[in-house]
Amino acid sequence: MTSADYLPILILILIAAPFAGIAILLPSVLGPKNPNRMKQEAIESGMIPFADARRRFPVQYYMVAVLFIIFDIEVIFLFPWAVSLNQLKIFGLIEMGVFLGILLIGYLYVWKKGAFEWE
Amino acid sequence: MSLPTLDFSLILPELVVLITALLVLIADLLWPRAASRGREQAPAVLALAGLILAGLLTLLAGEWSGATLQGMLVADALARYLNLVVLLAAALGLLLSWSYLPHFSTQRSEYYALYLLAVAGMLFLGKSIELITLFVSLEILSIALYVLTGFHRGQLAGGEAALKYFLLGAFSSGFLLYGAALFYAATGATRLADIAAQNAGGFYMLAGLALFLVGLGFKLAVAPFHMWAPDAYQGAPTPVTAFMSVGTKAAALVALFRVVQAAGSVPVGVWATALAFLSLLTMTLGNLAALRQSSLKRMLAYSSIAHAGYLLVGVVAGTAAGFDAVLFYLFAYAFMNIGAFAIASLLERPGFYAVQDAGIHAADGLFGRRPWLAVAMAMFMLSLAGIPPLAGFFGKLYLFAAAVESGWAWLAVAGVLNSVISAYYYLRVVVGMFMAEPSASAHLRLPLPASATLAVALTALGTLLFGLLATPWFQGISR
Amino acid sequence: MDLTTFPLLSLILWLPVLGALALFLFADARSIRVTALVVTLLDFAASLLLLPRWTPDGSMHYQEVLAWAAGLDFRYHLGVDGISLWLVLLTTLLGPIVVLFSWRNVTENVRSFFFLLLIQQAGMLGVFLSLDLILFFIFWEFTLIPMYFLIGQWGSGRRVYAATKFFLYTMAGSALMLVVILLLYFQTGSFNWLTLKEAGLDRTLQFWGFLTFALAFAIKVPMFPFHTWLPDAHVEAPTAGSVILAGVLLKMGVYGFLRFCLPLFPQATAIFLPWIAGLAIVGILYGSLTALVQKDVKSLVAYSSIAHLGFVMLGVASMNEQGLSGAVLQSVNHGLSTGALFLMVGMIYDRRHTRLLAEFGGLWRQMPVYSALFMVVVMASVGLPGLNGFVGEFTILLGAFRVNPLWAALGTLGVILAAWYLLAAVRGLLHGPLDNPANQHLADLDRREVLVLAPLVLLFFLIGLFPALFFDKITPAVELLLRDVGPVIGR
Amino acid sequence: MPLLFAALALIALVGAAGVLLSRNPVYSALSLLLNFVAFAVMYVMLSAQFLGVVQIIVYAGAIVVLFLFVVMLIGGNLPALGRGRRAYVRAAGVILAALFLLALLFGLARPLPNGLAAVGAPDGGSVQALGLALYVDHIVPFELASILLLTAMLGGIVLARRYQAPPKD
Repeated sequence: MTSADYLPILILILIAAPFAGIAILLPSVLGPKNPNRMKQEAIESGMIPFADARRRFPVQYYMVAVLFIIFDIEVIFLFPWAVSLNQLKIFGLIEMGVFLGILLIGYLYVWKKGAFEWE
Repeated sequence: MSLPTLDFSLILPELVVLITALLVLIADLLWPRAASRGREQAPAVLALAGLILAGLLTLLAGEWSGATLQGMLVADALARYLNLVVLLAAALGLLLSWSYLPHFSTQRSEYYALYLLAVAGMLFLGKSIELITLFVSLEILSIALYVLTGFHRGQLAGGEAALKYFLLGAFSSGFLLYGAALFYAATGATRLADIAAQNAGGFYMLAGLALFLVGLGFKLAVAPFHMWAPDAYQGAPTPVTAFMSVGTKAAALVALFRVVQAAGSVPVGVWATALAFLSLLTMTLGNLAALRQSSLKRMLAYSSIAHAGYLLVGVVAGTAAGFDAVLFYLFAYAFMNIGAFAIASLLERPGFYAVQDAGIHAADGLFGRRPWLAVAMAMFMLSLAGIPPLAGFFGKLYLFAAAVESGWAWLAVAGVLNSVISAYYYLRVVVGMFMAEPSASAHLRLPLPASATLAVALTALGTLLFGLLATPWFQGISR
Repeated sequence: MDLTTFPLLSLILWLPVLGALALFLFADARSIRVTALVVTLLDFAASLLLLPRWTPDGSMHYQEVLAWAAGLDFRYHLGVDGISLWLVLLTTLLGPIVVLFSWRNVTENVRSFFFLLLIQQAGMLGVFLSLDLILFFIFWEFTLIPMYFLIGQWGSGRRVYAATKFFLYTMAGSALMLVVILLLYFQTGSFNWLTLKEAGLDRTLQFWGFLTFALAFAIKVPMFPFHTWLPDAHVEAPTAGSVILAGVLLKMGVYGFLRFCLPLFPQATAIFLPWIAGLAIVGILYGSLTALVQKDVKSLVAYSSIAHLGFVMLGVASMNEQGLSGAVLQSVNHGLSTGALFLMVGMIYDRRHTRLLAEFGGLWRQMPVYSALFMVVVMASVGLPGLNGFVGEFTILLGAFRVNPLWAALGTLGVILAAWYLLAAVRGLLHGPLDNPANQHLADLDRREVLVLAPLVLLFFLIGLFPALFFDKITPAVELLLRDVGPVIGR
Repeated sequence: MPLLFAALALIALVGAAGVLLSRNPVYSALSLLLNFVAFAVMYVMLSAQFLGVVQIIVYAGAIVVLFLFVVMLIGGNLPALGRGRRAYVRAAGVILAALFLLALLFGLARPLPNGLAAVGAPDGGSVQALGLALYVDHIVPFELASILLLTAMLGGIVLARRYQAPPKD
């Protein structure tokens, strides 16, 4: 994977970025600007918004985010393991078995303690 | 591609502790929700059994000859003694939490699981001789303790304490990692043995060691980095404080000693002077601040900081005898400090929403109500002040002897004078107990919980006899 | 079992500790007191066993060595010689006397009172007997704890302040001593007093060593600038505590000078001797003058102790045979006479619960036995020839005169002042009209109280008339000390 | 190559500055994202491809999202941090930062120690090489990592649950 192989990604970025940029900048530059109170309000599908949109989130969202990170890292460990399993053979299997086993207990515990339920 | 064969007997005690932690979690899952009578104390019993088994394994498992597990974890005499002091502190702390926990929390199995994970973290930290393992085990122990500090959800101070401890702990881990990176940059190896072999001098090694000292300094609550300690110690539930104040110091000190030995190329005079200055600062700040505390627990927190200063004197000496003295002091410190916190926990009024800390005068007139409790507390206080023939005196004697031997006489003088300063606020508690009438704020959790009384009895016995009897076993441990 | 190998010193040292533990076997106060009395009497008998086979050659007798710690090789090493013999006997003698005295007036927490008393006795014996510097230091700091609780719990008035001041003052003083002991160890390789005595230490270590040791012992003696803890501690302590404080604890300071400061740091001694003499004389005069103006009898006796111990330190500072042996004997005499004084003050305090001189007067008619005994004790401490005080003071003044006549002159001034304030006390208590109604029907001494004072008065006459009995054991030890230290100081 | 590195370094610095200076916490989270992406590209340039991808997935993907959740949890319109009560704290901060910068420059000016492993070996950081290193040489830290994740999970659970006082037994 020498740096030349990254040329396509570079080209992709060079095309996508300006396209998005133009789409955002052009209307704000060319379009008429006479804001009034009604237009400034958040769109509540026609309803009149009675409170600020940014209310406090219930804690479940935070739980989901934390658990997502933990299991995300767990998955990340699987990538190199999968790639080099042919050399690791049974030893690698036991090793990853222990790793996943411990996290499985954690997962069962989290599940039993109702962190996933949405009341 | 030779797959390594791992000799798991080297880390048997740690595995036992880990498996017990997992068992506590599984037991909580499988046990039917319908709470049978034994349901509450099951996790505690399981945890205690695990600790005792691990302790026995450490004691009886023959001679720990320094074999390493892939050059990552070593099982030498130093690690063995660390295991013992951590398991001792953990068992005593657990006895305290047995009766302390039901007052404010229903999440018992989580508490004991995290408690055991913290213990496992300390045991691994004591054995790790490789930078990454050292960092990961330090993180295990830290995260577990952050959560345990904030375990009393009802009490606001607990939350504040946990946040402070977390922020500064994470900050210090950053320093530690940066130090480890610089070590790797200077020597190209992460195993401490290879780093020592490289003997590479230069700026990177020095900067790496400095950052490492800062990182571990935070964990040890050494002077300039001790800001979190009083709040964290006061906010945390008392059994956690008792265990934390001994366990973290022991493990962090062993890690510090191993790293300092590995960074052989940095001239001893350099880091020793830095540590000596830190030690002096810690002792003096800890003692002076403790003088004017109104809460007994906060006073013990500052005294615990001061004792970190005394412990550093042994590391500053830099000799093997120096660190033997540190290990000896750690055991003596475990007995007297956990004993003092045990009685502080008995004097508290733990409630669901607010734990009313035991004030300095909470112990007034204790001799009238429970003479033996007062005698035990007097022993802990006098031993912490370093009065013979208690364990604290012998601990300080060996520490200062090591310091004088390696040319740090002025540090020994500072240590001795600090002991005199500390005698004042320790005596203030003794005065209250024996010579004053019970004050309005005096409160004693009656009937005295059996487990806490057992903990007090064990620590009192240890404080009295450890100093006199245990010296021969503490020769030539750390090479 | 011949007596040479029998660990007599360990028996004397640990008997009170065993007795203290035995107290827990009994529940009622009476049997606790009886046990305490029996244990202290046994201890006194055991210490008497030292005398019959004593070879007066000044060397260390009955030595016992037991290897204790492996790392720092400090050992459990006991020994007694001419200097410490009488102090040990004084301690074991005062033990039963104090127990007998506190028979009636200690009512609550009786078991812990006698427990602390016995532990205190063991600690003091440990100080006099140990020849290993670390063992000495352990006992030296340990004696603080029981006395701290004795003053703090059973004292009167500002007892908490007095106890804490006593504890911290002494602990601060002796804190540095530990570091110097370690320095000595790492220079000579041993904590043993005998080897350290021979090891020629370099001058700077001797200088600092002497300073720190002298600071710790001067506080304990107490010498002039460091005496402020004494009046509080003595006045607020219970009678038993005051007797032990005055009788034995102060002598630990003098013993420290004789045992450690002089032989270990001879060159530094030569420098500091005039300073000690000066402070001693200031102590004598200061003690006497302040005693004159005291209204409370107990503080009068307390300040008189400062004066008397000024005498003893003058003897030590004179550094010749008479001076030193006089100092050793005088410290024993002071223990006896001031102990007796405190006992008698305690007796009237138990009756009238006040110690102000103005409250008394004309006790002679009301309490003839008490007054007669009080007169004898006052004469002993003033130094009437024929009683023990005279023998001690005379030899000290003799020694001081040989060194510097001015010292002796100021010393005799002290004797005169002593006569003045003690006779003023006699006048306040005994003479004058029996006008105060409260005094008119005070009970005279009962059998127990006379029994308490009898041994002391007997010893006044014994020492006063046959000093040779005591000097022939002290002088050889003093000569041995002078043989090592003398040439260095050029005396 | 050095030009590309300089550009990336600049973007990373801009991102980091954005985190500190922007008023609205959401903007700071997004500039943090920019910082992480710049570092990811740097890792790839140093031929630590796996690390670059992990940086994108874990940091940019998960942790920035967590930041946003936390910001939302506390409520988006977080008032700008109040002015520091003690003025000297701000000054001390600047001085210390300057000192730290000096120390860094002093450090970098010195010759690099010779012990540095050959950087940029073509497949040094590829997935296969990492796999073997991780699962053969560094088994212990790997298994400890699982315990660390378990502790973190437990910690999250304990702190996030609503607090019910224990029944008055």
